[in-house]
Amino acid sequence: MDAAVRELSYSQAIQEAMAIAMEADERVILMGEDIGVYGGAFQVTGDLIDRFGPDRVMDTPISELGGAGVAVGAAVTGLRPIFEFQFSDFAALAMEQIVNQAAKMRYMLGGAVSVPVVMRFPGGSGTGAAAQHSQSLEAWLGHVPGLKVIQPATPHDVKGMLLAAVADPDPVMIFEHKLLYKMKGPVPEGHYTVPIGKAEVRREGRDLTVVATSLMVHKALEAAETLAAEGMDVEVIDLRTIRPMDRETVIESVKKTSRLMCVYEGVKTLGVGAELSAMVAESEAFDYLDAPIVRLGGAETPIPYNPELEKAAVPQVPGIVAAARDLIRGAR
Amino acid sequence: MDAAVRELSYSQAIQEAMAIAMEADERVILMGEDIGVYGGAFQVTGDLIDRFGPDRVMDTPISELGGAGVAVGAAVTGLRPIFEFQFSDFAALAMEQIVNQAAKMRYMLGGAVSVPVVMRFPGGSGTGAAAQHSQSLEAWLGHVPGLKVIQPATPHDVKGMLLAAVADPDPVMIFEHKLLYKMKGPVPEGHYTVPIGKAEVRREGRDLTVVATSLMVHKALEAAETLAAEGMDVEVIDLRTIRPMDRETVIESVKKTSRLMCVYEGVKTLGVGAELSAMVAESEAFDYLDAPIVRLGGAETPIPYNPELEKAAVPQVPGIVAAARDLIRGAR
Amino acid sequence: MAKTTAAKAAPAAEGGNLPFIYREYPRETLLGALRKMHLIRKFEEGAEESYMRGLIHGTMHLSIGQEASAMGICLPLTNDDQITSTHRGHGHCIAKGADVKRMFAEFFGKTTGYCAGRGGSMHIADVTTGNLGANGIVGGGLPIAVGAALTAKRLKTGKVAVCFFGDGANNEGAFHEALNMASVWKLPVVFVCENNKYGMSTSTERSTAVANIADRAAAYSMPGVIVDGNVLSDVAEASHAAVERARRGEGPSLIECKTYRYRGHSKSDRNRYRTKDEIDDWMSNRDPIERYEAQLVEFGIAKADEIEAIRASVAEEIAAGIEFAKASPAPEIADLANYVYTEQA
Amino acid sequence: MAKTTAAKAAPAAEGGNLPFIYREYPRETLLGALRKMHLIRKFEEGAEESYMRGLIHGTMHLSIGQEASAMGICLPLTNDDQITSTHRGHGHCIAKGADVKRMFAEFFGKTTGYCAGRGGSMHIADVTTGNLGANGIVGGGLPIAVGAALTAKRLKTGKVAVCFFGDGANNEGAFHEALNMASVWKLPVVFVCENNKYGMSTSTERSTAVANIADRAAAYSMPGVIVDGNVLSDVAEASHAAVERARRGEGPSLIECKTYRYRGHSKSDRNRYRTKDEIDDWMSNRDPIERYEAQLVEFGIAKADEIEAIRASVAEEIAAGIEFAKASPAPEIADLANYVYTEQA
Ligand SMILES: Cc1ncc(C[n+]2csc(CCOP(=O)(O)OP(=O)(O)O)c2C)c(N)n1
Ligand SMILES: Cc1ncc(C[n+]2csc(CCOP(=O)(O)OP(=O)(O)O)c2C)c(N)n1
Ligand SMILES: [Mg+2]
Ligand SMILES: [Mg+2]
Repeated sequence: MDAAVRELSYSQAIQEAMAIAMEADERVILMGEDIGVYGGAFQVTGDLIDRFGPDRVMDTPISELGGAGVAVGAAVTGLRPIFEFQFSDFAALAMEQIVNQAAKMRYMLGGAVSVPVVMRFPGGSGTGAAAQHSQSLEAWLGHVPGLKVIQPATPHDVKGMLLAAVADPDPVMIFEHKLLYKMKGPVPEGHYTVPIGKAEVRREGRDLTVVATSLMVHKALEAAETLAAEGMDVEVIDLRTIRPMDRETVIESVKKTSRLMCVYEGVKTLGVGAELSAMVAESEAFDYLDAPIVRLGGAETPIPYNPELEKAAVPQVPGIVAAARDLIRGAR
Repeated sequence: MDAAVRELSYSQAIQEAMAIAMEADERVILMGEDIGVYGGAFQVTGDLIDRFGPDRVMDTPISELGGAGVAVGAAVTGLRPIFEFQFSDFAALAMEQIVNQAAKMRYMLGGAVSVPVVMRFPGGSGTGAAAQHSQSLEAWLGHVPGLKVIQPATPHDVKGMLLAAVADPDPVMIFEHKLLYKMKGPVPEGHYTVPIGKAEVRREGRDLTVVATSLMVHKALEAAETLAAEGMDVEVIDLRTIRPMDRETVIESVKKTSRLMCVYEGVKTLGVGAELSAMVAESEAFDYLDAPIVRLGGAETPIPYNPELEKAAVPQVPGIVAAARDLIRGAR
Repeated sequence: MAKTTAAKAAPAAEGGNLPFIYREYPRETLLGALRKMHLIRKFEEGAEESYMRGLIHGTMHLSIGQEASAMGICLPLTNDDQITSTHRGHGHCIAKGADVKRMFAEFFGKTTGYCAGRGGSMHIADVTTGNLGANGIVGGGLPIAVGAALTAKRLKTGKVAVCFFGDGANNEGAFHEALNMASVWKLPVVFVCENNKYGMSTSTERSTAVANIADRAAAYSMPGVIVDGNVLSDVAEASHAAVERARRGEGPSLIECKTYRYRGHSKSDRNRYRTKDEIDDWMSNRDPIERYEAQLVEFGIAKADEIEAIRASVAEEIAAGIEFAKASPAPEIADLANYVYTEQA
Repeated sequence: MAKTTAAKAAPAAEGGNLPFIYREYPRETLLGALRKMHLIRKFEEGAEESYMRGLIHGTMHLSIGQEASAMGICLPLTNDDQITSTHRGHGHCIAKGADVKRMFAEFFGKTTGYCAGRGGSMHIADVTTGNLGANGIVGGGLPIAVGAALTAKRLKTGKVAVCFFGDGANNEGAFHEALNMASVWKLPVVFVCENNKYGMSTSTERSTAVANIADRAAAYSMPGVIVDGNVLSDVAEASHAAVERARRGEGPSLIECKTYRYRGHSKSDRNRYRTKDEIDDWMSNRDPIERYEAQLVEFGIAKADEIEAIRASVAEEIAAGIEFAKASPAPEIADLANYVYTEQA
């Protein structure tokens, strides 16, 4: 592909993907709270309403369960809705439609229908929005067969994965970290897809495999640079998809490095790193492991309001560096 | 304690615990759909309404979000509600009140309140109720700081843990497997508690640690007998509490047996066994491990209706035996 | 399937005072409706018996006594119109046009069933005749029906979505959100509350802070109509009006069908919450099939022996359906994970 | 705190034509209410300024323009009565009796804050004066208030629960479920919809299928009253009636206060959904504080210089509050996990 590559922010990349999908297919519509004239709580839909009109950029009432359910019903019957939750925390209001309906409908009906709905979940901490607006809930949906769950970490990937999601016949859940929205990166023009279910090695290394998700990919890469200066060579894998998880890429890497650390923002217990760790511990890579599998996840607390506490509640670069150093040096 | 011990079914044990709690404390009330004259979908409340009246055995409208929220509000202000979900699947309708409110309220208010609510979730497959009435969703709530999540496996434990839950100042979520309700076992009369957060070694063994939850404890014990006949000595741990997980008991056992298998009914990916595995893989027990950590969890599908498919979707005794045998013999 | 265009054919009877359906629909449609009402009842009796014999597992919710509601609502619908149904959904499925053979096969957990044995009674569906499925979640179908109506409006298909739900479901938040959105967006959807007086054991008086569910329509600025759900013509008339309104683009309506289920809530019901007298009264004095048959005879549309012939043919169809189900293959265990995701080329 | 018993003291003014509060409450109560309304506004202006200066992080939702609604509703409440509040909850908190020092401290993320720095603006609470907390979830407080009312009824405490929510929240399923249960169980709760015309950017016309939120009260068989939310006396009168009804055991009520917020929805609002004219009109012609002050003067209850003194004392209190907050200690990182669970002996 020879498409020109520009620097776009993560939110611009999402917006561009949605615009391309809507241009290409009349059935694609956007639904969500304040995505119209307001442009979305994080200005992701921006001015798309001017281009596609209120019938295709639909402001919903504040009704997450019903709104998600309408999107599900529309998807089953022929539309291709992209539904925005204003904050991923509000998924808690719509789990019934996401999990009991969208995820299971095809199965319960023996294959008679598909549910091509895309849902977008702005998540994560770091904005001072406190406990009910800062959660990372991807593990919940990652636990649910019938869903695909992705967490793109770069503008390039979020555009390509969103376009893959829209083309997917099954429900795809996209977790977007709010602190990524302003992050810039190269994004090709036009249509392209990044496959769902494939992790990406962001940095090759020999001494340790770090598998990270979303914003933590960038923190892990930053930590890897510090460690490189100390002579430690860290491989950083961007998991990108929570369900289905890319077993091969992770296991191959661990076989090479013999050490695994998982870095994720969701609560540590029963978070994404638990699955990564367990997946490796039951695989053929087990025999290659030279050290315990370390997880750096979110603290076992709600996200606090105070900014210093808030930072302390999720992995930060110095902590990643320290934990990786200990792991490589055999201090644990 | 010299209390007389009778054989009671699991559901009778729950009912007895609730009656004891209600006798002892006027603030304890029961709420749920059809728990009054109907006696509950699984006859757990039975005829308690005759004893305590409709003001304390409250039928709610079919309003899971609101009902759970009323229980939360009542708990914050002085009552001690025990809220029954008719099926654990309907938790999906109330995640907002459970997770965004009950679990976080104390934290968000800097310790100014406690939320002593107990919620009961009849879950699990095996009754032919299909995809929306058979889920095991304990992993979702186990991921949530602020909650305590328990899964008692015997009549004795469910009575004692329910009484511990009612006495607990914080929200306690009880997952009850529907196939356990009719299971009988010894239950002491009167008031006693079984601590939240403590696992129980149900069978001692040298060759393999099996950590199981809920109904799977019984399957694991059955499998252990078969394996014993083949000369393999399996230790079976009943996890009992998902949050907070009993690290010590599990890790001590693994240090002894050098092998770990997790057996649970929830979907394998990101289910309880993922956390167990990861907890051990990052602990000092890692160095004792002689083999990969194996997980037997629910299939990556919704629960199907057809009874043979339904059985195939969750771990069964022969599968546990085979997996344990392979693991002990080093076939994996 | 009954088509709205059928109404253009010669009506079954003349006379300004006749109830709606006799003026609107030709004889075949009316007899077809009777046949379906019998088919619903016999299907459920057959399913009940098969359950007792251990041929069907799980649980089921029978709608015996509510046949006029299912049939009357579906009468004005075309095959293209879509419905969402409930846990008590066998009648909706048959009324909308499903084949009882494949329904039995589903209940027996066979691959020939509508859901390939994965769904069972609680998820019975027939997408080919526009039934998007029963739902195990009370209120679960409400927003989904609104979504179907959104598709119809956006893609200008002319379809109408009909959403069945129970009186108990009207207290779910989903009811509120769905009706509000449908009205704000003027979507072609008809909400049909089958009020059989109880949500499981809980009477509407004890669960619902309003006398009639239809009274809540005002909170969404849509018409709310109450009909005797055991009188086929009354139900069909209300449905016809609401469906036509929806097709004209005037938005949603709410119909409340007052009816009654003869059986317990499900297969585990001690029946402590209703009196024998109440049940007897409905069964003896308000049976929807008997009342419809009486009218058909009274208005000279069918004779007793014709009705008898319908019953006999229904009995045959049921027996054949059960045989088909028994003879059908069960799914392979190896296929457990089929249909979780869409198989892509 | 204003007490209902205060009404028994000599009223501020005589005369049958006077609006409610002047007949019911003594002068101190009325001046106290004015002071609190100023305190609310100045608190929010102070918070806004501190935010601009980077002293407060996160976001906040200001209720400037809505002071009469918060104050009028709380006027008939005692300290024991409980409220649940919203994301736009500073006014409720102050009206119910909280200390602005500890509110500022909370916004500054300090240990002396009402939530020990864990909650911030969106979770501001003061349990000691009966405020169970603002809520980051639209509609989240509705069932919780019903639960508080259930406790009051069950334990016969005589308390009333008051639930604030916005027009946008009325489309949440929680609204429906909460009002229905409150009515079925006749609980002592007052639902107060602060209708400021928009839920974030979405006008009630575009989100709500009914002209007035109070019209929905009929769907729950409870009284629904509409008041000018910018007229203190009107709000207090409606609140008084609803609170007394609740105390008498006659069940819940719904009050709709028509009001307006002057500021954007939160700190990230491009203001594309309302016109400058609309905003100007409300600010210039319907300001709740100005209208109240005008009445106080007109009815001879306060003179201009007295009002000026109130303003000055409020300004002092605000300045002191900010100083207190600045000077307070931040939480220790080591205490991150405090308050997740209740510390047990
Ligand atoms: C969300 C949810 N809550 C509860 C149930 C359990 N349940 C199944 S049917 C039913 C009663 C439904 O009553 P109604 O809506 O009146 O329908 P009916 O059974 O009377 O046809 C209940 C409580 C459920 N399936 N889903
Ligand atoms: C469940 C939920 N959905 C959406 C939001 C985001 N949000 C916060 S305030 C708000 C608007 C609320 O409108 P309204 O209830 O009218 O209150 P107002 O802001 O006008 O005071 C929205 C959409 C939220 N916090 N919670
Ligand atoms: Mg009913
Ligand atoms: Mg508003």
